[in-house]
Amino acid sequence: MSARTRLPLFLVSAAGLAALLGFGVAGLPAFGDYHGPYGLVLNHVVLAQRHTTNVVAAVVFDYRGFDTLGEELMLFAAVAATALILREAREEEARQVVDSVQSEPVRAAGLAAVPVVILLGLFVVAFGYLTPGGGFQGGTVVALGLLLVYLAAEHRAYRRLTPTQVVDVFEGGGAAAFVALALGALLGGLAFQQNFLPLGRIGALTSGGSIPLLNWATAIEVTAAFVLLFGEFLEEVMVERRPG
Amino acid sequence: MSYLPYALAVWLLVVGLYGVVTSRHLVHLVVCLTVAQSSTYVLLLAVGYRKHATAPIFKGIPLGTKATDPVVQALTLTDVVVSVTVLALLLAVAVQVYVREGTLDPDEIPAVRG
Amino acid sequence: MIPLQVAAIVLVGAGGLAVVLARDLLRQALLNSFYGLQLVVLFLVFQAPDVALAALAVGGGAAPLVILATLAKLRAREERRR
Amino acid sequence: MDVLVPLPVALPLLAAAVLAAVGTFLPAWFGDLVAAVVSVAVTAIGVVLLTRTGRHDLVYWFGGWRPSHGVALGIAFDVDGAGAALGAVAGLLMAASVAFSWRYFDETGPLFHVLLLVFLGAVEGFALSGDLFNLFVFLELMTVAAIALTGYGDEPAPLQGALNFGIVNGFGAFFLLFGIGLLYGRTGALNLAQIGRSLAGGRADGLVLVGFLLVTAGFLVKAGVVPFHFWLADAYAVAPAPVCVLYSGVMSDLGLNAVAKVYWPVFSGPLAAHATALRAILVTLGVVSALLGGAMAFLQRDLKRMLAFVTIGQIGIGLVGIGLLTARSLAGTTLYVVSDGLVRGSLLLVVGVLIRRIRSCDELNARGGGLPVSGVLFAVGGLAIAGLPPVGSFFGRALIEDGATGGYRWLPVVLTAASILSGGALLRAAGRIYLGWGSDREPVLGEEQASPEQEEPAHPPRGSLVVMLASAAALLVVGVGMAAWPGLPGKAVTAAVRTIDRPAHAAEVLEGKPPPHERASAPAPSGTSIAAGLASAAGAVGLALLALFGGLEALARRPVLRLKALHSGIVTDYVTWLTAGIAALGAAFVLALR
Repeated sequence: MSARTRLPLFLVSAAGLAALLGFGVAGLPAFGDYHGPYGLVLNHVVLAQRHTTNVVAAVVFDYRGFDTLGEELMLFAAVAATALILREAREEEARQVVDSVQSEPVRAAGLAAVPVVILLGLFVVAFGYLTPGGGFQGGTVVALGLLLVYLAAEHRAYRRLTPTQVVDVFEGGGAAAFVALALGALLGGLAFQQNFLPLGRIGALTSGGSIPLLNWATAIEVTAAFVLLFGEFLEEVMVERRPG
Repeated sequence: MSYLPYALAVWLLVVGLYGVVTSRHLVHLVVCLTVAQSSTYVLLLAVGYRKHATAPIFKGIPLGTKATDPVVQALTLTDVVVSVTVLALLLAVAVQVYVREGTLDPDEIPAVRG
Repeated sequence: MIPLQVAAIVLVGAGGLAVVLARDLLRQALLNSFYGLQLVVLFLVFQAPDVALAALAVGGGAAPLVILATLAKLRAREERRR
Repeated sequence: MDVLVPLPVALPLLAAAVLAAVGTFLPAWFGDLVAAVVSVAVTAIGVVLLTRTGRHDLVYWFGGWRPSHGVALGIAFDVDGAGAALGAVAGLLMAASVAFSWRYFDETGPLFHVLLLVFLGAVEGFALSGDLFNLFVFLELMTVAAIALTGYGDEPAPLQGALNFGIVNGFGAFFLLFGIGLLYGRTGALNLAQIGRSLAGGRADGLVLVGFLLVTAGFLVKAGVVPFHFWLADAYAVAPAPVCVLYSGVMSDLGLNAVAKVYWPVFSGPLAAHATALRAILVTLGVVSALLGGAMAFLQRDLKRMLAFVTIGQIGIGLVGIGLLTARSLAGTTLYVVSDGLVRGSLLLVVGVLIRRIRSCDELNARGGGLPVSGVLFAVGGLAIAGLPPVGSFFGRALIEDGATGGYRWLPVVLTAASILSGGALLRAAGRIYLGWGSDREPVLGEEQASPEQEEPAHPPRGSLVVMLASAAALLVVGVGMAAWPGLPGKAVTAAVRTIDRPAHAAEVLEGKPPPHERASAPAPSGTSIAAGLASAAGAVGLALLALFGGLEALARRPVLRLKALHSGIVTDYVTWLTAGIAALGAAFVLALR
């Protein structure tokens, strides 16, 4: 199809599609008037059933934990695949790497920010099932903090901090732990992913049964996955910057 | 007016499609793809919103307070993760295509066809 | 619907359009991270703080980073080709 | 709750994660071993689950969250006959694929097996899940693993196939999710049975129609139904043969199965009044797919691409069976896709042998260059695809054709024509490659695709060739020999009767009430369908001979070229077709179903 026939065909179709979607959303309850049973019931029973104050976290890690299992594996597979695709093409030549930031004050300020960001990320993970946050959000922040090492210091330091093989172990291990915890319940005669730990006191860090464990397994996997992902993409840039 | 959020979702999906179809560069195209995907976040969260409700987090507020739907928020979280994984994966493939073929214009990439 | 929500909706609608229409890649990448932050605001006024945090980490951090790294790679490769 | 139900998903995913964590420290054969053991285990579990679904579905609530007062709190697997069968087929194809690829690639890291295992886990989850959003998650997981596997080249073909796969399937998934959002806004439910129960009282208004459109379109993209099929041929042409086996043998079939799996519990209530119009639309879509797939297959010289179009054509025939909206035709589709999926998988492995030996799977390039044993396998597979009675899929097609009553009596003729084209394409290739018939110049087939680098032909060790051919033969024997399982059609019809009984199914899932047990029987194939099967096989042989010795030049050149030009390989075109297809399908729904 030439670009000249493509655009009119698309515009006509897109107008039709927009009309159809509009026809569809017109059947929804007006914004703010929703009262479907699923979330309503959960909002009422979570505190009693799970001792978790953040209902979203309880849904993510427990009620709909099976979706999250798929999601964990998706992140895991995508990062493994990205690494595979990028490494395949990268020329296997010795690399001389240029540091990206030369100015000393910038570097010092950047490095000073590293522990702050990482702590922030850990905080977001730790309280994720009590207040907004959780393993995914916090894990991403921790990985971004580690990345600051790269931006502020130097590529070699980042590589030393995050050797690929070790990160692989954490990435696979975090995902495996998530599945293994679910299978563990099965071995104990419970349903797959059923909670087998005491629920604890409402609002405490130890509340929620297996939710904290799943939360931390997620955090480890997500951190490792993003560290690996950033590392692979930065490596791509570094390969090009090598002199000669 | 009370259907504006849903209209936004429709708008983002169609606009993202438009960006993809008219794109001349794969990186641009993949970013447009994520714009189209953001329509689903908006739709899900808009559907689960309730007037005068708080977030479904009962820390320091009494049980039984009117709260928004937690399920759509969990679904959207999954959706956000999907979005970033697909973005990274497609960009990696795009980098590979560029290294091999030297172009990222969808109309010019050598293709199997016919 | 409160005015804050209307404003956030309109901004996101305009932001999405801007990302799509930007033909310069670097410009698009910057607009896209801006769009990510607009979404964060929208999710906050929709009372979804968990999603807003995730959108902040991804849309404001991880995604722009990967896009910028890709652009840097492509640019460097192009320069080497010449 | 049956403790085996979560294992087909959990085992491959756990194995994948562990393999990724420790794989680099272990020898290469470890990955082969893990993948082989897991896929055999998954196959065995699938067969056991299949035998247990005879009287009721296996409903499994993750986390032990059983529904309270009809509201599902968690996610359920709802294993019925079709799901269990497809799950077992996926395991079997994967086992064959792992055995086949044992010495196939010149080098594989552990990541290849990791991605294969993730793909298998996603396939199983998609086959067994009874939750709409969970279906989306596994659909995306499948896509993510598949993008990488498609790019995992065994030949230096362009990577554009992987991109087209990812982008088009990505949009398919967004449409699905948009539809999920609509349905959730109306019903506040994600469990299929619960959504259906909530919609049953209402009428088919805009939200229901558009929700049905978007959800169905998302699955049809995966299945590769025209006009959502464009990405499929490009992905096959690029992906390694052992990976294509999984795509062709089970991924497309699952997309198709999902249409039935969602239509009956969710939409059959509000759309019941419009069954006639819906039947017309779905059957038309299936017929167009069947004919276009067959015709395009006949015009290919790249064997993997040919098999991609064969897949599209056969999925079209399967969609006809679903679209007729009866239990018998639905059972026919299940039998048909399971049996032919295995046969297509076997054919792709035979193509893989060819690639491994002469580094090409181009029909004209390989003229006279095939092993005689593979020639026999390929020819038998071609005849099975054509639908020769009483080979495997014949019984499925007979159920579909005999269910075509009333205004659909013309269906056997059209399906025969489609089968002649697909079978004729394969037999033509078999004649040229393995017998050296015909010429090695055939301008109407166009230029050679994906031109591989000129490499010396490889001479793989005898032992690995034996393993490769044995895995291909095993799939063929199971696929073709399914007909020998007595009473299989009857069992399939019994299962389908339960699938379409919406209220009983909902009570079974949500309240645990055992469904009424009624043993249905399948009628013996009618004279018409036997004649159609024989005509398909004879026609395919005749067409192949005509093409080899009569010359293809007789074919109308201009329309052929125009048809091929539509498959441009340009992703922006494909997204345009996707938009146009959804808009057209939606217009048909809105106009016909109101």
